[in-house]
Amino acid sequence: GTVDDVKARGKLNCGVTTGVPGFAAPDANGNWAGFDVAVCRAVAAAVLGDGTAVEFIPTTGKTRFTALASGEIDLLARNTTWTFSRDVDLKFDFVGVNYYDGQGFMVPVELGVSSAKELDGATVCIQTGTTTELNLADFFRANNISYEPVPIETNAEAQQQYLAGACDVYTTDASALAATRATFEAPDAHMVLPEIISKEPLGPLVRHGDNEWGDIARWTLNALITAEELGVTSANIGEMANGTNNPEINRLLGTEGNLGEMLGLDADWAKRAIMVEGNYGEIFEKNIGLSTPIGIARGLNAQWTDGGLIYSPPFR
Amino acid sequence: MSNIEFVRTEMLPEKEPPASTVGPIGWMRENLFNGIWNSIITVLFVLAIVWTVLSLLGWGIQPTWNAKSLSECREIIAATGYTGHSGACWGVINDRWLQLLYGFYPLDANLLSAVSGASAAEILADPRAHVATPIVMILGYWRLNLAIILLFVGLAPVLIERAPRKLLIVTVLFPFIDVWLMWGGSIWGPAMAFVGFVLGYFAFKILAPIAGTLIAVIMSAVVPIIWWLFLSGSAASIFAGSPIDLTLEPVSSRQFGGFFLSISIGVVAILGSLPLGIVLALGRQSDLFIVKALCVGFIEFIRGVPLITLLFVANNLLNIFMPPGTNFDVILRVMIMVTLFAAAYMAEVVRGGLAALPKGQYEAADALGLDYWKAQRLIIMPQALKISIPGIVSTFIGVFKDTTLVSIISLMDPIGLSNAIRANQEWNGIVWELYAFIALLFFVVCFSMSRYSMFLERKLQTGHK
Amino acid sequence: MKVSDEVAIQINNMNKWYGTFHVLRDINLTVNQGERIVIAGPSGSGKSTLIRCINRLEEHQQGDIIVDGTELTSDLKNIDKIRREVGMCFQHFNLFPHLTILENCTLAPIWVRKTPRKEAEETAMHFLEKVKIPEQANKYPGQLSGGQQQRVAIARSLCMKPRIMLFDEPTSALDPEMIKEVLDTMIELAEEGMTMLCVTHEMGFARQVANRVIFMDAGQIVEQNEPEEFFNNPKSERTKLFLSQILGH
Amino acid sequence: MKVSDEVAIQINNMNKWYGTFHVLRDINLTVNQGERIVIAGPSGSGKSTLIRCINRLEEHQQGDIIVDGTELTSDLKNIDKIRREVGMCFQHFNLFPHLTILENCTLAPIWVRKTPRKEAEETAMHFLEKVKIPEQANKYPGQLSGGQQQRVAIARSLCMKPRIMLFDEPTSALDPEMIKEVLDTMIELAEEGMTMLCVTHEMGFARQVANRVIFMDAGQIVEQNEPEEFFNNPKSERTKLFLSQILGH
Amino acid sequence: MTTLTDPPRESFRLSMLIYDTRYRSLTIQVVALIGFMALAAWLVSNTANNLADLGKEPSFAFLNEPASYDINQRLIEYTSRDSHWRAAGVGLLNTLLVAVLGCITATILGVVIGVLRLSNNWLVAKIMTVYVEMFRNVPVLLWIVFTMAILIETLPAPRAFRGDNPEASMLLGDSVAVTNRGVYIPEILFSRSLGNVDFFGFFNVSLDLIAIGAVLIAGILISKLITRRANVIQAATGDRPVTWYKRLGVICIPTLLVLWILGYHLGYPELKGFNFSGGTHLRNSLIALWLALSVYTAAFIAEIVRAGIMSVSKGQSEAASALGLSSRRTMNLVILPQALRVIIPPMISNYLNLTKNSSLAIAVGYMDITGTLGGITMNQTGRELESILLLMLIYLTISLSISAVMNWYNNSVKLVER
Ligand SMILES: Nc1ncnc2c1ncn2[C@@H]1O[C@H](COP(=O)(O)OP(=O)(O)OP(=O)(O)O)[C@@H](O)[C@H]1O
Ligand SMILES: Nc1ncnc2c1ncn2[C@@H]1O[C@H](COP(=O)(O)OP(=O)(O)OP(=O)(O)O)[C@@H](O)[C@H]1O
Ligand SMILES: [Mg+2]
Ligand SMILES: [Mg+2]
Repeated sequence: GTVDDVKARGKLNCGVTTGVPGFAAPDANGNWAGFDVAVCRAVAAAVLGDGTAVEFIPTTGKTRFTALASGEIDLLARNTTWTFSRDVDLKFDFVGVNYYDGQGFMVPVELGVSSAKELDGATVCIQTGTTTELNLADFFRANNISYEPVPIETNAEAQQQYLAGACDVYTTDASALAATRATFEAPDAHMVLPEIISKEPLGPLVRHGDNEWGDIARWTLNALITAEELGVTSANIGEMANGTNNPEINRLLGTEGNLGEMLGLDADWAKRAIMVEGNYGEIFEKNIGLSTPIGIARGLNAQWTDGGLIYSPPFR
Repeated sequence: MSNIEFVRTEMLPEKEPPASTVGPIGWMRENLFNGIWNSIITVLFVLAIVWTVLSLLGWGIQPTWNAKSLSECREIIAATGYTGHSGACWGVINDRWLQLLYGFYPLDANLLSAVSGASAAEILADPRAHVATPIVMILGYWRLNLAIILLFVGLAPVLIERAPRKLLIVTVLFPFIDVWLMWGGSIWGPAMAFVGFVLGYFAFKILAPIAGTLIAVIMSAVVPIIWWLFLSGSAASIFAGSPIDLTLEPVSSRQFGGFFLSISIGVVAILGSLPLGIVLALGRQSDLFIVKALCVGFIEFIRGVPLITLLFVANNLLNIFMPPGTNFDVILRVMIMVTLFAAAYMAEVVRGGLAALPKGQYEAADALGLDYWKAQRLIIMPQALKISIPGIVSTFIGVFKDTTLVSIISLMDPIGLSNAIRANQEWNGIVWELYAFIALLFFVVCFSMSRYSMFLERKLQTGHK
Repeated sequence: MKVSDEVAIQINNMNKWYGTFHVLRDINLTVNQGERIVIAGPSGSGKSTLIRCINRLEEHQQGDIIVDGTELTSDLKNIDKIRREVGMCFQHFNLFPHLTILENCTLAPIWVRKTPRKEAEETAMHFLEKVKIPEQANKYPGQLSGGQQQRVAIARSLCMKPRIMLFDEPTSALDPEMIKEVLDTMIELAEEGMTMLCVTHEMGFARQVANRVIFMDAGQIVEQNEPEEFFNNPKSERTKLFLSQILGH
Repeated sequence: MKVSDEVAIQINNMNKWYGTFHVLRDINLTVNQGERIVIAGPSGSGKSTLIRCINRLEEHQQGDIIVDGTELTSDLKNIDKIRREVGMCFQHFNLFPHLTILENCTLAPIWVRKTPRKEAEETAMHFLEKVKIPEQANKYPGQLSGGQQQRVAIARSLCMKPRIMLFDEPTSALDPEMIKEVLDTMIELAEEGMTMLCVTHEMGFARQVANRVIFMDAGQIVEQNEPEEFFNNPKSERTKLFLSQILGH
Repeated sequence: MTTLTDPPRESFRLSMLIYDTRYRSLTIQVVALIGFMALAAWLVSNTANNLADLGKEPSFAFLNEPASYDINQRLIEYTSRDSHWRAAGVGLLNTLLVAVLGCITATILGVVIGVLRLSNNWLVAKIMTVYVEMFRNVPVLLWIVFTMAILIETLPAPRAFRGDNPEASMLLGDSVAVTNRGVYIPEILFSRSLGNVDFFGFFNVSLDLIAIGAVLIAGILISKLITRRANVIQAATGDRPVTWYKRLGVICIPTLLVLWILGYHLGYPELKGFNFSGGTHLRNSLIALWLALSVYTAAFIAEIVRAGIMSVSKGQSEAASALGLSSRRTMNLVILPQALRVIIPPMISNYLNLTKNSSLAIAVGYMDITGTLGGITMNQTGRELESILLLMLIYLTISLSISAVMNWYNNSVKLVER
């Protein structure tokens, strides 16, 4: 199975975007960082014990599925929407949702638009290769308003066109909109419209049929989420790993039970995964949270205990 | 009619030409201001050039080399009081030029830490904080630099007539050494691949006298293939652990990127396409109907579709065509496709060279008793290839430029990298500087190649007499 | 062979430089109507350049060239006018390979002289007959031998009914057997009284038809004389040297 | 000039067609060892084709050609064998321009006969001396005159030590002065007793060295005879006509 | 000599397969064929196995399903409910559009530059050299994205036209708007339109256009007749009558008449809402691709033209001048006819290259066939094999047709030689 391949190789091949601020981008030294990247690193840490043992493979909307299907990458952690046909027809397994997103619109404030329904006749920049162009076609058709689609391959180019006024509206997942907006010279001159025209649960995915590997990816993600829920952070994990009063924490960190063994890993797997970049909340804050220039509020992506949708099945 | 008689007793001396026809003035009258129209055009062009140069300089000369982000650039430019459209932000080049050249190829951190004293981990995190940039470039990427130097040394005997013949050894060996340098791992892998070629050579040598050239040629292809498929792997692994082994840190081709990726795809395609193109050209020229039909079909098919569709095939379909379970690297697949692409064009160029040879050359070879292969090798090809050199070089240039298309299937060539760089917080919004830098890289290489080919063309023209 | 007193070409103190190289020096030459002049001289002495100045294929920098009463200046109209009066035959014929022989001959009359096509073709056939290749009229230049091509070139010039013909080594690119064909044609022309300037080293031809032989060296006219005198009794040292080489062959 | 009784080339009832054009008709010819045969005939009569059939540059369709005891069939081995025994000189020499003279001469011995290079070079120099151009050994063909090139071509064939030499109009692409050089070489060869078939119109050569002159027309052998008889007393009308043209020149 | 005796029968030996020239070529071909078939069979069986593993039956049925995405530039009716087939059709027409436009401008530009490179004005010649070297030695993809960036960054956005004191204004009497979304030019409208005619239910063609086209063609034919008559007159009298105004007249007057009958008026673009509306919109993506392909290919064409003209020896133009032909006539009658035969074959391959390079449209979001069939359709349906094969087939057809047409033309202008 994949897990053996990964272990034999000593590296995890992880598909990411060719670049979305906050989610995945390389720095000058070629080190990748971002919200999606953190998932890759966590999985690598869980399986291989080393969060840097990851080969990041940039993919575009066009190339990502082939890369995964052909085995070129082991895990696709790139803002990919979980849809029926991708799951069933394209034969992939989504291992969970790490970001609840929805397709939104960004417009310059100066345009004086307050709702997407007022966009009749507007020129809309869309990032292609995703579900966005289909959602957009459906939305405008349903509301019987016309628009001019401008399909664009990468976020960077879409942003360039939008800023220069070559399109009135930029539409993509709201998270990417926020991320993009944050890098503007004058972010305040732009606003994200209230309409979210689709559900975009984004999550990592693996090939269909390799359940061991799917489980590892799924539960690594869940471990990050559970860690936040249980208050396990990268700061206190060393201490907690010595054993706590909370049995679930103990099971998570491998001091109790044999969950790791069931996954075919060792007992410390989750601990390592959390240690790399912290728990889900830490990852969020560090890469895209309010303290970063991107500044996305938790919103739907808050823990269920805080009224959000982030919810992990129990570690038992 | 004796009046027509005339004898000059004293020869006239040579006179200076009228001032207006020589010197700078004469030159300008001749070349810039001969006629009203020309004068007007000259003035207009001069104005246009001056305007373009001034505005480009105004944009380009900005003290932004050390800026760490686009916003910092903007501040610096605002401070200079520059009022143009927007000034150039060269910080991005300063920050990323190593990446644009070498992509994500891993640095040799151990070597750098030995030089600087910083630990390998520190080096990896930010090498240029500890070591001077030129040293990072030279030592950090010594494997790639060495590979490129070897490439030039290996090509020297082919490109330069006066290069010492001994360098031919490098020519034969450098593909294998370069593979080893670039991908790393045990040296025995490439060495065993080389052994395959040696075996093929000996198979030919031994079989040719006893079984005839045709069988020898076929066997010299079959023997290495058998070796590579079934034996070389185990042979390499036997040696791999042994003390007589040189091992470099393995690098996956996914880590290739930047201009170096363009170069490696280009070089592989160029080196691979030449022999393949020759074979195809010979096939197309042959009078064996089926062989000819197959070659024509292949050449016309490849030349009839855009490279980008072939890259789609490389990216999406090549794995489907292979036995289930095979999974080879996308860069390898791209290299294969680009090689096939270049081979089809090369075949047409070589065919032109073949067609230019007079029929008498073939007949003379026949009459001397040379068989088909010997005639090709000794008589036909040396001449045909020489004639086709300009065409071959321009095919090279075309292929090299076309390597940028791989950015469309998400490989990190310079254009692909430029998108990734622009996705970064600091450099979001950068456009021109990156494009200009990339354009310059390609221009330098392609322009030198085209000049070299012109030089060769001139030499061949005079050399033929 | 009558030579009228009318002046066909008058060259006064003409100088020409290529860059700083003084290629023609103080040329003075008067050619009368009907005169036949042969120009000889060592290679590089400026013979071709002189000839080419006369129909302004080259520009001279000093002095005057007056052809048929019209002075050659940079005035395009004058140049056009003179080129109609002056026919030229090149060493390498320079036929137009994409046109048939007949078309080669009618091209200029039709487009420059505005002759009706039929008339132009008749004229062309007339001159082709004169050069003895009427049967080749519908072939292409590539299908003819060198001698035939040169004769076509002569016919082509004649079709413009020029008053002056210039020949620049018309036979030097030909095989010996073909030289005769061409020379015969030229002799016939000469006998009709055409004004001719001919750069050639065919001494037989010079003896037979020329009124005058001009010897050039180093860009200047060194000697001129009647052919018999010129060959038998050269005055200048240079001429003697040259003739000894030429005739020594 | 001794002619042995051994048969070098035997051609029986040989026919050849180009497409539907019957180019060689019922050729019967026996050439003995050491015989020197000149083939003459008008252009297009099939002389070259006949010569080229003998070393299988062209394929015949009917009849047998037996060279040195080996029958020419489509068997490659036989073809190879015969080509080693038969040397050929072309009208346009067909030297290899990218190789020096010496390399031209050693190429086939080294690659076909597998002679050691040193030995091959010695042989080559020997034959180059024979054709009187040893000093050109390291030049390239492009640097030689036509006559020299043809002599190199002869030397190149000789280096394969052939028992039979074929010449296809070896002098017709040469200037008159060079023809002599080449003919002299050929005469020397003839004197050494080499079996030779030579297509040529050089009647002097034929008279001097040939044992037999064969006259071909329209693809058939029309007449053959000893040279003196052939020239002075031709039997066939066609031969007479042909000879009158050739000698009339 | 008509009796054909059979060649002596030789007994067949196995070694003859290799050593006998008659069988040898057969042997090689059979081996090649078997090898090829084996390779093909191997590939097909691998593909079948792999597809079976993935559970994908190769089938083109998906092309009948609704495409569900919108395309901005469509030369035929198309909505997101139309099939993938139709989306591919829209893309194909877009490919052809940019290829045709590109070939035309590249030729014009290339010829001009090629001729200017031979100019006797040193400066002009040098600048053209710089142009050629600059464009030839930088990848076309870079030029495409570069051009797009220039258009986006340097032209005003539509909103700059808004307000009482706009930053930008329309050109040519408020009829043309140059924006960074593209160029809006007046469109041609008819108040007494004849309506449309439907072709196979696949696309509509306006009857107005057909009418105008018919009149235009008739006009051109008549003008051809006039030219021919001028030729006849010239042949007869030697004087060539001046015909340009007559020819202009027969082409223009009837056309104008038809336009007037149809109620021709221009629809001007107008800033309305977010965008200009009305008028014809030439999108930036089209302009960028068109421009970049043109200037890039023009550099190659310039070299071809230059080489072609230089291939005509100097003697030819000297001979023409010596005959008194003017420089224009020399060019038309002597130089060009000879240069063309050198120029045309490489020109064909450059047209082919341009067409193939138009597939880089995806870099600027121009929805050509690679963008629709090979892009969104492939991506949304996951039918890589079928989409790519179809895509290649379409390009192959285009390429082979272009080379067939151009080769036919090439043969028709070829010179007769010995
Ligand atoms: N276009 C040119 N530019 C510079 N120098 C030239 C040019 N054409 C000719 N010359 C030089 O002018 C001199 C005279 O040339 P010209 O062709 O008139 O000689 P020529 O007497 O015709 O010699 P030949 O017998 O070789 O034809 C020569 O030295 C030649 O090198
Ligand atoms: N490859 C060919 N295909 C068809 N016809 C050919 C071919 N080669 C030669 N011929 C024809 O065969 C005839 C004999 O040709 P061949 O060259 O043997 O004549 P030849 O006697 O050598 O004449 P020449 O003195 O001109 O060399 C000619 O009519 C020629 O046109
Ligand atoms: Mg001259
Ligand atoms: Mg012959």
